[in-house]
Amino acid sequence: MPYPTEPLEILGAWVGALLTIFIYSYILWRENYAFRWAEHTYIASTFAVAIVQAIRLIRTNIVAPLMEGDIRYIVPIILGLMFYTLPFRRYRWISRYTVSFLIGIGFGVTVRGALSADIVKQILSSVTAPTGGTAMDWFNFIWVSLGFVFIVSYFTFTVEHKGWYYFPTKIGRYILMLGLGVYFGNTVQFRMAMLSGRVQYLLRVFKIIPWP
Amino acid sequence: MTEAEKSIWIKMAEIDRRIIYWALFLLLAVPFIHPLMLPVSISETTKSLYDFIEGLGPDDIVVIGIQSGVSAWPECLPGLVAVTKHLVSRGVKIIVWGFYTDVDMTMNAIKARVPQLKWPDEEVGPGDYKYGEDWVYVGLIAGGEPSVAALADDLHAVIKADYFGTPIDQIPLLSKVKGAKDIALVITSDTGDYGWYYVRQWNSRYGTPIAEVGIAMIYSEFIPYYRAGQVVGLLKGCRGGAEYETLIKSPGEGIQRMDALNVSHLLTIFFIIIGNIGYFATRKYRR
Amino acid sequence: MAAAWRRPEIFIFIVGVVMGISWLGYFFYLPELDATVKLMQTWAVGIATFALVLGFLSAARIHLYYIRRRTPGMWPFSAWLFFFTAVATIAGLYSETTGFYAWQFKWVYTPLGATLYATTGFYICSAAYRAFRARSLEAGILLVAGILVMLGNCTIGEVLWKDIPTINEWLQLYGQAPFIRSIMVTAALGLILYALRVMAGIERGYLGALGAGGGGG
Amino acid sequence: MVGALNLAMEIIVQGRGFQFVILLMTAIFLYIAYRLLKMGKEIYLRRLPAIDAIEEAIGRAAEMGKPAHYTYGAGGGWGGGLASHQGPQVVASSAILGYVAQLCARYDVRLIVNMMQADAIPLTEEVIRLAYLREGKPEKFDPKIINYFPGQSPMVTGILGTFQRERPAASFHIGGLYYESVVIGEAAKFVGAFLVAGTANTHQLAFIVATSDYVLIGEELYAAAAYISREPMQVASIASEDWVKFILMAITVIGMILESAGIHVISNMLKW
Repeated sequence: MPYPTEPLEILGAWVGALLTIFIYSYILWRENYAFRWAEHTYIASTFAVAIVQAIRLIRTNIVAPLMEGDIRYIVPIILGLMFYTLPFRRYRWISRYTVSFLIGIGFGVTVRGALSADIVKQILSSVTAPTGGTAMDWFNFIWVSLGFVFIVSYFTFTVEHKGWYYFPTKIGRYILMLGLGVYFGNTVQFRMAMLSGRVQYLLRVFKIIPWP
Repeated sequence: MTEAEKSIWIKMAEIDRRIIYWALFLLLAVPFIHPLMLPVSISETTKSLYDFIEGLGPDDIVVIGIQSGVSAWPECLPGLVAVTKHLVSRGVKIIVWGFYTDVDMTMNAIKARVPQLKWPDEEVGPGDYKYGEDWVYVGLIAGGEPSVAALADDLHAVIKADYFGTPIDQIPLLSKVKGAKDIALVITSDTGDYGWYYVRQWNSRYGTPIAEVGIAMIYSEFIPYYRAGQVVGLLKGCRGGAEYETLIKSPGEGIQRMDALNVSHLLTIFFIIIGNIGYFATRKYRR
Repeated sequence: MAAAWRRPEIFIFIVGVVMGISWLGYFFYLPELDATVKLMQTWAVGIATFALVLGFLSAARIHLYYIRRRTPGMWPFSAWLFFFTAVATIAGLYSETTGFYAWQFKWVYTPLGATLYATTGFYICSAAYRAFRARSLEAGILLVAGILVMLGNCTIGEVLWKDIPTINEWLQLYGQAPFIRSIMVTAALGLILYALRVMAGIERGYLGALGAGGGGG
Repeated sequence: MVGALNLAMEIIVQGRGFQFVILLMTAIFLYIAYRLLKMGKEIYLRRLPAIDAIEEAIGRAAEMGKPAHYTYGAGGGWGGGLASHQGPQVVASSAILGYVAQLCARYDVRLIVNMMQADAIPLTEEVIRLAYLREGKPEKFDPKIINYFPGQSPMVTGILGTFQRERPAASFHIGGLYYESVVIGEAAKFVGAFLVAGTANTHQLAFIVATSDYVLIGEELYAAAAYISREPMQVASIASEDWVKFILMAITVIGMILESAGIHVISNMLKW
């Protein structure tokens, strides 16, 4: 979108740019009143957005299904209202019904996913040998699957990493470090692109470069 | 090691982070102000598209199909602009259309970066592209693979008028084109499946060469078509755009983004090396 | 003994039943159970919306405290936060697409989200400077792998050394695979054991003072 | 019994059988380990350096008269909150927060908590209130130490402000971390804070390893609660976890050999 033309839009572009500079003044220099003002302005803006969206969410997620006669939706309303007993010392225990309900779902659903995607699928792909692959395919197969076993051996707690058992755990630690290094290096690209995008925005607002 | 020497090494090992942040912040601004044109290795598929267009002239007509949206601009726009600049420099006739809803915005973005393209009401100087004769903008076309096929069979059956509503027979460039046979090259920019529609409906049936200027993800899926010769050129997202800009020696947003990428990575690696040198030089004192 | 409704066992029973239902619904072909789990998940989203108000109250409490106490250097900003939130919320309730709410959404909320995310660019650079020190063989592996991938991702790497792209590709496709796979498996096991401990009432942290009687957390 | 078994066999959803076996096996191992411990058998437990570092960090904060900072990160802040896929990490982290709060109460260190998981506020208050109760200072607990932010980026802004205004001597970010892991890690190091971080999100492990003094990687986040309490049943769960790990490692190695030889018994078992 090219350089804004109407005054309100130009003002907006400048406000966005100034707030960005105030936030970066924290990083490029140190915490200061300008940063603190930008911090509180941004947090206030996110509160406003959160409140407006929460009201809309309550209307669509809770009230609307209820209106359609689905009385079972009374339950989230009751459980939700039970949250508000927290500030009152005598009735605070009531809020634990809701907390227990949420924790139950959280673990219930996550364990299902963990068992299927994180354990069985990973081990299945670790055992599946390459079909008629080249030497490189076989090397990769052994590297990934044995590497996986070595790193898992490093994560054992009730066995002392000594004697013959020291070697798989040590190799596992090296392969772990390799994975961390690759992951770190790979993320630099996307994050630097985000930062260069912000620098471009600032240069455009302050008319140092054209905004086609 | 004298006191002064030791302090240099220690300084290298413990640089105040704000020096790193300032260096990164300023260096990231440089490519936008003055492109550094850091060397970009040219991949084979980009060179192949460049050579193909080098072989085209003023009596060839090329179609640019825009099927990538505004959100894909960072990856597709540099390539589209660079290819358009190359076509304009060779006087090749251009027809632009798109099956994507915000095709008009992409058209305006390309036009803002290729000043030779003129709208009907703009006056035309030497070397400029006169609307209707040198280039035409048809705008949004609806439909999926069937309408891509219909365009290849008989352009006039699908397109009744251009973006401004002037009927097709009053536009000299469009009246010369019956269908895929009269088109020298189709350049399609995709985030989705339209690229394959052009390959299946235009290339397999009429032999019209296709070139894909899409997002990096589409690149790997088009490699087999390139190997088979159906696709004469492939630009891999923003990097492909930077390579093409290097070939036509006109730096644009592709090179700016690649410069920013190179600068930020090289700076990070530079500080890592400095840190290690300082660390090893002063390791004696640490133990 | 505490009234029946306040005993820790009640809450442990709720967590256990809810977890049990979702597992049974998953492992066994019991469509109605699976349906109730999906329904409960939509309820959870609804409940979380109610919790937002708790968050707003606790934040308001802190900023009001600063204003009342006139904490130097903080209360003017807290007052400004209240003012801005109030004006933007009222504007937002009036209309989300025009007026001050839309303006601040477009020129404060959105750009600053990108601004904050982009701070990762600064910090990833200084983190690399500090962490990639070849103190030991392990740290050396971390360093070499990181640099190789960084060179591979930027276009200049290929110009410096021809094989960098192939090395980069191998590292990303196969080099890091064992690391990711092993963390997924071990983290999943840790999660399952934690869930079993919560179900068995060993892990009672979430009960707070009520759980003080029993063991755990 | 056999009838029930057949019934169960029929209605097990195809493809999820082995997953159910793993869950059952884990639960049985847990019970066996617990019985062994009850019979007085000693189980070796490798030290978890990050947990020992927590006491050291709070002690350091007490000496310097500076506060300690704690955050769950952004995980569990969207959608269903505690009921989302990141919820369990918030719950596991709250157990560690309880331990940190208890040490803060003991050494009179001011604790600052920044969080964005609204539905975890009651859980957080309960855990800290219990910690102060356990140290016999229930009146010292002040709910205002919990700062809520309605989003990831605003929370990061708030945390950056906290770091340079309060200058905490110790900072803990444990839970479902996202991009804030590198930002908070470096900003905390900039003010000289002692840093303990932990997450099960693989995409952030590289950054907490790079920026923190001590780290809880993946499973260690969940095992931390067992390490802190040292309850027999908790230690038993770590033991049973290891036994399952050894079985999975064996299955992988045997599977590799058999599959290479073309015998698909292991992969069929996994797919059962």
